[in-house]
Amino acid sequence: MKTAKHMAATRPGAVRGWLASRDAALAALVVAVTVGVAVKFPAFVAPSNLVDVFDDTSILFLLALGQMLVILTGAIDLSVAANLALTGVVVALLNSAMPELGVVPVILLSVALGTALGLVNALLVWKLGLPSIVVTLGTLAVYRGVIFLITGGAWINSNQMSDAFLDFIRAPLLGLPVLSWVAILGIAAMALFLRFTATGRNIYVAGGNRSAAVYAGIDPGRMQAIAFVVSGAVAGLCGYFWVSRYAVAYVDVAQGFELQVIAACVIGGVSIAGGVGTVTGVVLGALFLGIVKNALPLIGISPFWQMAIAGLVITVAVVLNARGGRSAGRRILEEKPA
Amino acid sequence: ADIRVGLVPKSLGNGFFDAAYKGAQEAAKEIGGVEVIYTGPTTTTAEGQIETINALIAQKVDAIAISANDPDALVPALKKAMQRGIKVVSWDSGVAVDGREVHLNPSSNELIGEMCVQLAADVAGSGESEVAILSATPTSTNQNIWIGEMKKVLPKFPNLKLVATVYGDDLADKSYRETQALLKQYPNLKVIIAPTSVGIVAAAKAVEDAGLSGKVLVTGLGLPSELAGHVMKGTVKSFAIWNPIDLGYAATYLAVDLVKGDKGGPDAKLPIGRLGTVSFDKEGAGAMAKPFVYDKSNVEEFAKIF
Amino acid sequence: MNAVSNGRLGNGVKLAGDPADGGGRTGHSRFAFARRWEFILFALFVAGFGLCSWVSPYFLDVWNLSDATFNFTEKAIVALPMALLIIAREIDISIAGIMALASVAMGLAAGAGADVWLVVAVGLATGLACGIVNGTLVTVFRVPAIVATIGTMSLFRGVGYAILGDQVLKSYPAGFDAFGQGYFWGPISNEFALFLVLAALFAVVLHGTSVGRRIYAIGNNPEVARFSGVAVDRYRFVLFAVVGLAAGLASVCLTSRLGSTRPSLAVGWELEIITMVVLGGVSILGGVGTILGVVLAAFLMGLVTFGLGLVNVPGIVMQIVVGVLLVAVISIPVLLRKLGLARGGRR
Amino acid sequence: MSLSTTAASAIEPLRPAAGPVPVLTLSGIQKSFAGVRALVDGALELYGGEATALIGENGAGKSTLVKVLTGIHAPDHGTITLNGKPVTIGSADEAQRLGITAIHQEAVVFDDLSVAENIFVSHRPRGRFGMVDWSAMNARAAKLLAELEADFDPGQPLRSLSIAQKHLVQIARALSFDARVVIMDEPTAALSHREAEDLFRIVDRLKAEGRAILFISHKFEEIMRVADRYAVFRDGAAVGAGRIGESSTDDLIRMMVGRPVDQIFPKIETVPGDEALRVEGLSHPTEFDDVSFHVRRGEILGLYGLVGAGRSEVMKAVFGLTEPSAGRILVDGRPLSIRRPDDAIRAGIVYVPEDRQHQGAVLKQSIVENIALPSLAQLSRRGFNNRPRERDVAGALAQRLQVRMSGLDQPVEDLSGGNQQKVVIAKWLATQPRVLILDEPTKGIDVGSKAAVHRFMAELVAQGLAVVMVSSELPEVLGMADRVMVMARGRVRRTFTRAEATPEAVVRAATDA
Ligand SMILES: Nc1ncnc2c1ncn2[C@@H]1O[C@H](COP(=O)(O)OP(=O)(O)OP(=O)(O)O)[C@@H](O)[C@H]1O
Ligand SMILES: Nc1ncnc2c1ncn2[C@@H]1O[C@H](COP(=O)(O)OP(=O)(O)OP(=O)(O)O)[C@@H](O)[C@H]1O
Ligand SMILES: [Mg+2]
Ligand SMILES: [Mg+2]
Repeated sequence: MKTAKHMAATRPGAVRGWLASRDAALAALVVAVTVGVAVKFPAFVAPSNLVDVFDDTSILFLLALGQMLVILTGAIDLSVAANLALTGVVVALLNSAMPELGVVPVILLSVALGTALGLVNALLVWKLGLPSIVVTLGTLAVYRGVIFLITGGAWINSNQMSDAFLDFIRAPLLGLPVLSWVAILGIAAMALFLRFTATGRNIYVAGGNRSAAVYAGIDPGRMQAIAFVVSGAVAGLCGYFWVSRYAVAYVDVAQGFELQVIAACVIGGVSIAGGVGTVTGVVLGALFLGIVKNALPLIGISPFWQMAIAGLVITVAVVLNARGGRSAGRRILEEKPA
Repeated sequence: ADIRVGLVPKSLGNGFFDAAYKGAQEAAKEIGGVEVIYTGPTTTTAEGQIETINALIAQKVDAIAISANDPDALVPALKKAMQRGIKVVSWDSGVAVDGREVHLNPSSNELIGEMCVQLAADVAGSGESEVAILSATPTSTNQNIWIGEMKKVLPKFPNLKLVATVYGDDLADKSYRETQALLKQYPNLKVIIAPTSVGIVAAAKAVEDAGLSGKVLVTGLGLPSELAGHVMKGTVKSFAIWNPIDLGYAATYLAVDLVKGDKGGPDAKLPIGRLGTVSFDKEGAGAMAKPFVYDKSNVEEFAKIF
Repeated sequence: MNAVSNGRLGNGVKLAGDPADGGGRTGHSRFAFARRWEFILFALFVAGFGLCSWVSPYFLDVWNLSDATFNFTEKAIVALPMALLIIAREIDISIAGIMALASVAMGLAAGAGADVWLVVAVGLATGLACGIVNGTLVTVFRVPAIVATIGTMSLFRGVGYAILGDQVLKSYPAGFDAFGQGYFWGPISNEFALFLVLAALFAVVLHGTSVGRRIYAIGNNPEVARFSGVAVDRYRFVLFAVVGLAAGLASVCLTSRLGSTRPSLAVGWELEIITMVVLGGVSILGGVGTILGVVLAAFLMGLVTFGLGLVNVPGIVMQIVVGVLLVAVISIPVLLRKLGLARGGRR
Repeated sequence: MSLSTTAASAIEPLRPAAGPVPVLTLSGIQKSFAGVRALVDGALELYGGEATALIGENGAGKSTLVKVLTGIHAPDHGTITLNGKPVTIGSADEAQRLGITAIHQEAVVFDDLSVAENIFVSHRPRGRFGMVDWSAMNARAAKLLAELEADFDPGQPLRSLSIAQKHLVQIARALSFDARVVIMDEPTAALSHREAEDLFRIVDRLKAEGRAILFISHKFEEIMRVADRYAVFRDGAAVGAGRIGESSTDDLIRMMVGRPVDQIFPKIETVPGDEALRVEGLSHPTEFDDVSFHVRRGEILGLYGLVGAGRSEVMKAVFGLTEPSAGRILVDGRPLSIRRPDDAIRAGIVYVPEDRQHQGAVLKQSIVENIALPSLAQLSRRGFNNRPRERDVAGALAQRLQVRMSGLDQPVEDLSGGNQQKVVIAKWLATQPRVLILDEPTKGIDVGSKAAVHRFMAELVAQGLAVVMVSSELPEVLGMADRVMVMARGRVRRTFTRAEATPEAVVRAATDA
């Protein structure tokens, strides 16, 4: 891209700057963990396995990118996993009732329903100015409850799902499953959106300094609403992906997954206060979690230790991240001659 | 007036327990003057069941029949129920002796353990075969007992080599991922035994997704409705399960027996309607029947029921 | 209006205590709002109580109501210090993990033959230690609280799993059951009495002392508080430690009530406890909230759980009710303001 | 346009019959906030090619008027006419489209965005497919910054700039619009003398381009330098307007305050007592090096320097907010270890910070809560709140400092900038300090209040308080200080006695490299 090249040209320090950034530190960490696992279990770095890990992390990538938007605007969306579950159950029900419908209506419905659920959050946060953490804590409970109401708690199993419904995301395309391609597209789209569109930039503006955004003619509430709607749409789409991937839909689908999504964002350096965060960081954060999650069973860590190790690794990662994030700031004194 | 029986599943919405509820209703109708209150938590936690138990105590039900999420944690709450004159039966997944009068095992643990290994041996063939177990949560009582029984029986089948026991926590995604890891870690794996209805489905799915259908065989305990597809694809050749309808039927029958004045406790013998009688051991536990094997020949028929 | 302009046109100085300015009255809009919030909660509670007694013949029974308190007391015990922590603009979502780990520690101590008080001490100490870990991450390593405690949430519970595996610990000494199963006076259980005492204590600290004042200042603007000589990091650290300690205490009660320990204890409680605090009118943005509100919210949630349980509505439906309540209760004041006087235009 | 007050019409000069037509006219503007009447009868005319100075005491409603003009607040009543057509300004966006732009009194910046994006935040250059054109943005930003003689890069994150530099960015933002009306609300409050001069030259250029300027300031030298007209507000109403040349400063002040005000610095000659504070060899790895000074009871030490000289950093180290790498601090001759602000407060040293919004006052809390905060330990009864006593203390100080408020329970947020500053000073006086460090104490304060603050300072000093006054305002330093210490680039350049401290010498010490 011309602009990007131009920028790099005008700022010779850009590469060095990136190397010193937290994204680079995180990338190094991801590589280190991968290498560490590979030493114990070399097959982990076999291309086919890496493809598996990526594919397994795809849903986390997508959700984390949606969540990132919300966090960038200074809000938080705790309802993503509940939205995902509700949408997933609804499309699974649709599929079991009308298996001949095919994948396209399913995808459209999942995005539409997810968007609608996101819109509920958006309106409450925007129009009533309620704190997002409270709103989404509320809708999280409500959405899960609604699943119970429509299913009576019953499960929808793979034998009730059509082959088309199940096979779509698994279909290989140039060596990668469709699901992985969707994640890659999502990452690229989000990167372009945040860097090159006015709305994308205004998301940073709204979260960076709320009152200043108002002074600049940007409605921070509206930006939050947009973020919630996008996050909802992504969650809805992932609802389909999730039930298709695991071939089952029930009330507790993705229970507690919202915290992993947020963890991916914060490990990726998205500031919980808003206004700071990069797509690269989030992708690395999600990848980091995906690798840890996939590697622990592989290297034969006792199942009882897995949670403790995952917790420790997350904690260490966020501590390192917090240290890396401390900016040097300005200095008044000139460098002293040695 | 009516005898009110609280039937408490591990969690609501599980097809297995819904089938048990059907059986309970059947028993209620058969006996007459019995009302079944089917209620429970939506997640498989002991705390959730304690809230349910408290609500049932408050309603002064006559009996509680419960499939426990935790054999010990429920004891104080159920003891309180018994102090207030409520008869307590545990079924399927038991409660420690102090917390109930009788416990109804769907089958005996020995029989289940043996059955699982037998199923594995049947599909493994004659050569040396690697076997792995995919369980539910590491704290699940019946899972652990069955795994123990399996390990006791295994030496009788020298060609089966148990290489790993992993835990899918009865979560579809975790079970799926654990199975994936098993497949990678043990390229020669032949059989996966999943004595859990969530785990067996997830394992079958993972095996199919890895393109190993027919090469790696999945067996264990599961529901016909959930497994019919996998049986047809050949990922699962056969599996076993007792009839949950009968289980709910028998548990309700027992609860009513106790309310009507029959004594539970060691060495008792109680009638369970069309299923005959159960005899209880020193610990007050009794077995209903032995597990039933399902395969290509009968699975579709049962899939319509549960 | 005249009074105000006259007051200003005079030498431009507004005197404190001038009768026209309402200086003698205690409240300004923020407190009036908070009062209204508690009023809403109280009204909901009374309405719910009335409804339940009308719908279920089993409701108005002292022992049933006493049993019902067990559904929320342990959560409410943690909610009290959590309210202080959230008012100070921090949060701890590792509390349920702390409870699990504390319970495991108590189980091990009991297994090694510790007596009742030693077991309790181990539980409290474990909770405190976990709180200190969180406090250190936040104040020394400067990790934002929500981020730090997402990590420690898995860490604490994970350590519990690592230690205990598929074991269960249940050899608690005789007398240990008093904490979660004993009664203090009549139908008032020990843990409920403990909660009431703690609620009074926290109310006095938050609303009656300099400590409380500084907590509010930190929550409203930590930077200004630091510049004003408030040892902000020390307060934060102590609050995390107190929350950990309270989680340890709640774990003592819960473990005693269950009579056994598994690492899966109290799964998902963090969101319920935070819901309780927020429903109680504590602003998640810090600086606003009262203990009375939190106590009322605890009662209200306990009432909803118990009332729905009585008519055998599953817990998840009660989730819907609580979720709707949560959003409704915070939107009502906003909606009222929007419908009523359109105050101040857009800001 | 008619002005409501008779006093105003008496002062308003006759306008030539065929005078210029105003670009923007405001009349009868009213605005209340929850009962506080910020604007009662706001009226104003702005002319193309001319700068109009808006003057008034703190809380007179100047910034509120700016917010009405820029679409931040909707007026309750009144009309706005732009180029003869009545308009409503519904949002900040709309104001920009109408060609009205403002440098607001508060910092309106985004620390995590680049300088260039801060400048073009609401009108980023777009390239193909409506995509943000970063290279055009950086290039245009670089050009604007060059005009302001700013020595930083458009790509730099704003976080790395000093407060003064951030203010320059806001100025650049206002200039980046092709605006017909440019509003500057106390634009020089954070600028050094030299930077202010640059700004004035820019104002001259804007005037030459035919734009209308509204210039708000409490500094009369500046007003005389840049403005062609004036408009005076008192208590939310316009009380006078006219051409600058036709009224004297004293006239303007009388209109503003309703009475004459002494602008002389009320220096009371005192005999300095014992040494209260001594700082020896204080150093910091990046901010300052080998700073030594002392101040005695009954003495004011003025600390002058250009913005960014490191004065605040030294004071923050003395107050325990940052950790110095070397040096020691002695109070009453005894060395003291100050690790946190409460150590300093206990030793009787207090610090009134320069950034009242982020460091000075808890904006959402009431006046009394703010004033009591640092002295809770003394005001409480064994840790239990003693509200009546807090009210007594806060009320007395608020009265002493002439805080304009509707009551002690008013949130500080609702006060005007100057009155917020007075609350911050009051809260520190409540601790009954022995050494008072004031960092830019009268920044953004009107003449009347400034005199009140200065008089109060002088009285305190006469009672034996030791004061260190950091200020970038030369007249204030020269008028009030007994000795003047000058810092530049993190080092002490020179210390002058009152007699030696001529404006030329002091400025030379502050600027020489
Ligand atoms: N958002 C608000 N809410 C309530 N009152 C407000 C608000 N903004 C301003 N006020 C009140 O309106 C009056 C005018 O304030 P404004 O900021 O316009 O004064 P100003 O003339 O700019 O003063 P200064 O010179 O100190 O900046 C003050 O009494 C202030 O307390
Ligand atoms: N980019 C910035 N963002 C926020 N605060 C800043 C920034 N730069 C400086 N500050 C703080 O604002 C205050 C004023 O900064 P300034 O640039 O005026 O330097 P200073 O060290 O205060 O020097 P002086 O007091 O001599 O002007 C200081 O307390 C400083 O810590
Ligand atoms: Mg102003
Ligand atoms: Mg300064």
